[in-house]
Amino acid sequence: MTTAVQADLVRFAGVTKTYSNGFTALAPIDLTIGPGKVVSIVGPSGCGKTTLLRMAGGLSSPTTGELSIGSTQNSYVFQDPTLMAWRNVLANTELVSRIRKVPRAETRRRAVEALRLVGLENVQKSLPRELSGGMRMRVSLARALASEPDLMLMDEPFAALDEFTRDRMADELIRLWRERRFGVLFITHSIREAVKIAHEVVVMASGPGRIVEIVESPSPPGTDPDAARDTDALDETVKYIGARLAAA
Amino acid sequence: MTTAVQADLVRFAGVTKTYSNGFTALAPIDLTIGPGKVVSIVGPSGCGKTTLLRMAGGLSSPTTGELSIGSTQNSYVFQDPTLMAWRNVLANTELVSRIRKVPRAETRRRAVEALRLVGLENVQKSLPRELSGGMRMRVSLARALASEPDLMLMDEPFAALDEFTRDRMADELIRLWRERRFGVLFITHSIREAVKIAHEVVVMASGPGRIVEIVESPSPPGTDPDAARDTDALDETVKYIGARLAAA
Amino acid sequence: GTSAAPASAGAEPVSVVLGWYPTAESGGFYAAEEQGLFAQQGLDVDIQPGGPQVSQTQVVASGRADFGLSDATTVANAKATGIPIVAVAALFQENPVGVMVHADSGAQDWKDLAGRTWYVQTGQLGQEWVKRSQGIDFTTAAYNGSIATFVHDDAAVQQGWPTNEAYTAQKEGVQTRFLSYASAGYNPYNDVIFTTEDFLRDNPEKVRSFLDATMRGWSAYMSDTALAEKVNATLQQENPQLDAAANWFAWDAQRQFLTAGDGATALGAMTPARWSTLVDQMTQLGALEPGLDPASLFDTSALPTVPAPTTLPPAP
Amino acid sequence: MSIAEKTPATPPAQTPATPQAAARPTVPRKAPSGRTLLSFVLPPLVVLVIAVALWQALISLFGVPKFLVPAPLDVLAEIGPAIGTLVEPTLVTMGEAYGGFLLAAVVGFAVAFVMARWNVAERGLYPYMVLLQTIPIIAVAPILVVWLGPGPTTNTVVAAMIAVFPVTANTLTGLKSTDRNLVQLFAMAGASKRYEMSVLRIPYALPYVLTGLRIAAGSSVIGAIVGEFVAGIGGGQGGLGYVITSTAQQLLMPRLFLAVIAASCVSLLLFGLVRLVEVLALRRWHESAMSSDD
Amino acid sequence: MSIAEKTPATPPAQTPATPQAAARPTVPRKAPSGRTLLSFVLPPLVVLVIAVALWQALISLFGVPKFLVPAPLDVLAEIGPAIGTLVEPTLVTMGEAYGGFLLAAVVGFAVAFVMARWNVAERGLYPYMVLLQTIPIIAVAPILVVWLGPGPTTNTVVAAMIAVFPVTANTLTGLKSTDRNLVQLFAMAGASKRYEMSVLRIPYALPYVLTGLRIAAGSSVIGAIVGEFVAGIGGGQGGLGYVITSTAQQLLMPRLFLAVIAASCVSLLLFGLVRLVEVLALRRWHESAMSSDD
Ligand SMILES: Nc1ncnc2c1ncn2[C@@H]1O[C@H](COP(=O)(O)OP(=O)(O)OP(=O)(O)O)[C@@H](O)[C@H]1O
Ligand SMILES: Nc1ncnc2c1ncn2[C@@H]1O[C@H](COP(=O)(O)OP(=O)(O)OP(=O)(O)O)[C@@H](O)[C@H]1O
Ligand SMILES: [Mg+2]
Ligand SMILES: [Mg+2]
Repeated sequence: MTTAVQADLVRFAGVTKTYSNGFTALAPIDLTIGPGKVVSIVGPSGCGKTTLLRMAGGLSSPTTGELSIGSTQNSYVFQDPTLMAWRNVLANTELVSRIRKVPRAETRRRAVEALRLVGLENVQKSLPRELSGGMRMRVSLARALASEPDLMLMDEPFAALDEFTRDRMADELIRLWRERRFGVLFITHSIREAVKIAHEVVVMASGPGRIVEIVESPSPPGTDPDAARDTDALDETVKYIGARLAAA
Repeated sequence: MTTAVQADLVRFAGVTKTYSNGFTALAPIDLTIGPGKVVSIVGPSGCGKTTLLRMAGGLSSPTTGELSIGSTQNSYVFQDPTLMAWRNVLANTELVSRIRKVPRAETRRRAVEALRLVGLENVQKSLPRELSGGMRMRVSLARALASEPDLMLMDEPFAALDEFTRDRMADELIRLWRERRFGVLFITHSIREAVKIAHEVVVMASGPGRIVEIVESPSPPGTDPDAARDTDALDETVKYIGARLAAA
Repeated sequence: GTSAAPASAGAEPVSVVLGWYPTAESGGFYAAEEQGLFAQQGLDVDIQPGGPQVSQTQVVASGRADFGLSDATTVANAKATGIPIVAVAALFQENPVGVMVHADSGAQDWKDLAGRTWYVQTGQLGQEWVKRSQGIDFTTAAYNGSIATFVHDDAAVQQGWPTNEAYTAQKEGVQTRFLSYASAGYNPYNDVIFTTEDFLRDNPEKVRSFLDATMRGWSAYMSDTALAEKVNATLQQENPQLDAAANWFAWDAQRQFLTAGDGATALGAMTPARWSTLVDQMTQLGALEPGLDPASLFDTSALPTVPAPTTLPPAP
Repeated sequence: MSIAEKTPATPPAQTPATPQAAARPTVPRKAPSGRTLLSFVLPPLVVLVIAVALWQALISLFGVPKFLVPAPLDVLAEIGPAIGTLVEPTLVTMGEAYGGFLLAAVVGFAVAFVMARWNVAERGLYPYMVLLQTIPIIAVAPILVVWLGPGPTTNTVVAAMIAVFPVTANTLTGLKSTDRNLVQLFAMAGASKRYEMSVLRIPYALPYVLTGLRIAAGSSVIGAIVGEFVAGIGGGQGGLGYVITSTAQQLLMPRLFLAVIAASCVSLLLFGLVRLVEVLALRRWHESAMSSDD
Repeated sequence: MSIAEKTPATPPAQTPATPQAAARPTVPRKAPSGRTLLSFVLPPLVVLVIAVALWQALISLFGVPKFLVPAPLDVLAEIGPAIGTLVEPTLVTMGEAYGGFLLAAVVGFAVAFVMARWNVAERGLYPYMVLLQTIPIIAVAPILVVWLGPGPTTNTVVAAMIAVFPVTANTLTGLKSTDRNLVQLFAMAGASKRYEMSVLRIPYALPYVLTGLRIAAGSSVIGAIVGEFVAGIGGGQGGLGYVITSTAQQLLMPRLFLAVIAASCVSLLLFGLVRLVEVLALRRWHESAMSSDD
């Protein structure tokens, strides 16, 4: 279907996923994430969003269909914090850079910066178990941000956060994106957030998991910062997607 | 301060909590949950909501202050699903009733009913790892619902759910409450949900964790089902609380 | 080995692995050492203690030690399985091993021991020989080095040495009656000194020197109480858990076995007849395939004639 | 490349009618196919072949004498003549080892439970479990023989003594590692400690317990053999320990090696059983036993 | 009771200036106070006293003969005369046991790593680890003696042979239990298998590994003693295995018991060290070692 072959980050072509217990989590999926695109995914609980994201990150392989992954440096924010319980917040945040052998000072700089972004600069030495649920999730987020990826895969990263923090995080993400233009595949249950943050919103439904529609956002992140925001167009799109979800 | 001594479910009087690493999570807290009251808690990530809820459930003891717990049958929905990985969904849901030696048939009936309420009647035999994050959280919810408690303690039970499912769950909770009139202490990051569901909303702030204000809901769950809902009063309260949170 | 010069830097190293920890049973070697007999022969002897499950044949056959001590059946077994060792001297002319019973258990004779539980070392042939030659039957149980069970059980039959186990039982207040396997006709040499065929062929002089010093050491150890006192003190040092009284008892009791029969004229003597008998008996018991040549098991060519001492003074 | 280009996604119409209403398929996972079975049997066989080849090569190259290590072919040749005399001892040892294993499992669990249940019991008893593990069997053999008589009963007890500590240590760690929130959930619902143990802690500890049992599978066999060394009875009833001692005495190395191999088979069988339980009990939920893709 | 009644909550004004900006306090946790120390030392002491009292009582009541089990007082009385001859053997055994423990730890880790790293290695090697565990030392002792000579070196190896399996089995289970998502995170970031092992899997497996080491602490001591039985003391000083054999043979029961107690102390010391590492390494993050309130 797509003819442009250059540097797509991920391309699903007729990809399905059937788990080993025989349950088909995803009916054929077609989806492409171009470089620097922000794509968000919304859909009811259990419709296969995580399954799709895991395949995009190469963490799980398709049962049938073709999946090509063009990105080289992925970051993944799991639905759960997934931290090393024995390492403090700073070490957890530095993890990916350390693995990639980024110089010490730069690693530290990035980690501290990322922790500042998520508002955890003052708990650098704490262990995960000494943090609240939302704080742990933010460490996980900081870890992904600090790794400066081509493609950022995020599974409901803000679900455990209060509305205020959540909005701030989303704004920070967009700000970062403006600087670095990485690709983003972003699962959220907040339709408004999905629309606000992304170039396009993938609307999924379950029974079996599938893409119902891919909706373009009226306020993609590339546009002028505060101009196009919170307009009627946004509200309308949110409503449209809400209706689409309710109908599926 | 309070003079009515009869059957309060939980009463905090000047309760503080300092963790063993020396961090004071809660400055003196005063709060009472009367029988059959629905109280929701909102506050920024890390402000001590979970800490407070755990103390209310007797899972953690106050460092100073007085805490009296009057409820005999508590249910607790943890911030994480906290399921037995080796038991299927049905067995996990039946757990509390089984412990309480409720007759077999009744145990089964309640569990199936609770699973129906959370929309998981068709995965009774699945193991937790075969479920999505949101589904797991719903099992945890079903487990609490099936246990028919005096006091239901819920730590962001709907955070992992999509908006649609989330609203349905909240409605179901209110419906159940109407039938059984148990007490509820409910943490959420959705201010609207907090206001919609509760008699009163506890607004918390951090640094150190404390109660900023306790706001009465304009649409407490006792009132006529669809009458008072989604009114301007609700919107106004939501806005007020939002402002209160932003200011703290 | 050529040098016969007194102990010097040029002394040839030789090693011997004992059958057990240092006790009176190995006193002759220490006596030779004490008197400088090895050094006089130009040997620097390293005495290695054995232990409960140390396999001297394997240690010697693999070259870890030059000489080893074991009983005659072990030498025969080794030879039968192709291990090229050869006996060069036999210290215990009469085999002391046998069984003991509580003196008040009513048992006088082998026949009376039928049906009882015999605590014996696994793999030994004495009990098999008794079974066969006396036509009696009994169950055997592993002897693990402690006679506690025997002390406790009046009916038990305990394998042992009159020099050791019998003493221990007595110390615990148990009067025993000892029946040696020799009295039932099973009398292989014990504490046989062996080396490899190659070693004997290549170093006949060294073997001779070693045996010469050893036998003279033994002779002195048995007859010279002053020396024995010194040696026993050395043994005590090497084996700190050794009970001094027990050791003197063994020193005294073992001499009759060392000096019995041919031992009177030549310590360590071995005869073709005795080895033939052993091979016959082992073959009868099914412990050997028929056809082993008894003459291949031993070689007295390097054994000097050192007679047993004429007087055996009592222990001090 | 514009985004619009790839928009048309699989329309819902294409998908079959909603199966959401029907119950999920459960456990239609296939039995291990011939292929998987092969992948389990092949590696040890390959290692075996390599090991035996190496063994033979080393013997030939370095001229390792036969009285130390028999050549594989000698051991093979010994099977025919020896098999008749090895069956019964193997069965005897098997009985003792498996009995000891069961005893160790039961006692090991029980002690671990008590220690997990009462902290003070853990502090009080743990050092003595270590101590029990360190007591050389030879020191207690006479006592056991006096109490239980020489032979299988004593050897079973010895096997249990040697195998009990791994079970206790692992079970205890497992019981104490149980997710705290689940424990609190049980407590809140008013579960008795017994219920908590059986329904929560034990399943949670299973991966640990089973690792302990794996270790015990080998330990109990060696324990039975050690028992036979020090407290066994002679003859055919003597078990492999008897065979091993007497063949060692007679330097019958090929037969000794056969007896050792027989002992290994006894423990491998037990080990295999533990593995089987492990796979059956854990593969559906525990990382250590799950296949990798899900 | 109305809700309004209790509304006025602690106003923010009452609380001190926001410490949120300052870094969190880290690890000002107190060292174990005298009280806690007591609570660790007291229970085993109490058990000891009870055990010794029972021991004496049983001996008095049932007239257990001294040649089977000596009375506690006899053992006590033996300390004076025996201590001189026990110090050195204890040190010898300690050296062998601790050396064997280290060897077992290193080899056990290494083998477990290899097996965790390559599935095929696990399938190929595991049966042989079991087999190794089951080989009676008596069967391999002659080989070891020939290679390494009788005495401490061989005994160290025997100790390691006996202690290695618990380490391997536990480490492997631990390495394979590592949270799958973390493993995938490492893989995604391009971590080498080595990095993944050292930074992720090993720390994750620590509770398991340490349980294995606890078991090995006892096993290595018994291994050293068994080594002395079968490989002898060589030219060196005999260890406790020698003392035990020798005293058992002479029915010197009080001294035998003292030697056993010395062996137990050797392993308890090692065990205590493992415990210490365990507490230090795990208490801040692992359930099994954490205090209960947080
Ligand atoms: N076990 C612990 N030890 C030390 N500090 C802790 C511990 N648990 C929580 N804290 C700290 O206490 C504060 C309150 O934590 P709590 O979990 O109650 O927050 P919360 O309001 O539930 O946050 P969230 O919305 O993110 O779940 C946090 O700052 C956290 O770092
Ligand atoms: N390992 C597994 N084995 C079997 N079925 C699975 C497995 N993982 C997920 N599923 C099923 O696949 C479906 C999709 O799961 P997935 O986790 O992708 O949902 P999701 O859209 O992320 O849901 P949520 O919003 O609740 O996280 C679910 O119905 C789930 O039950
Ligand atoms: Mg998901
Ligand atoms: Mg919380």
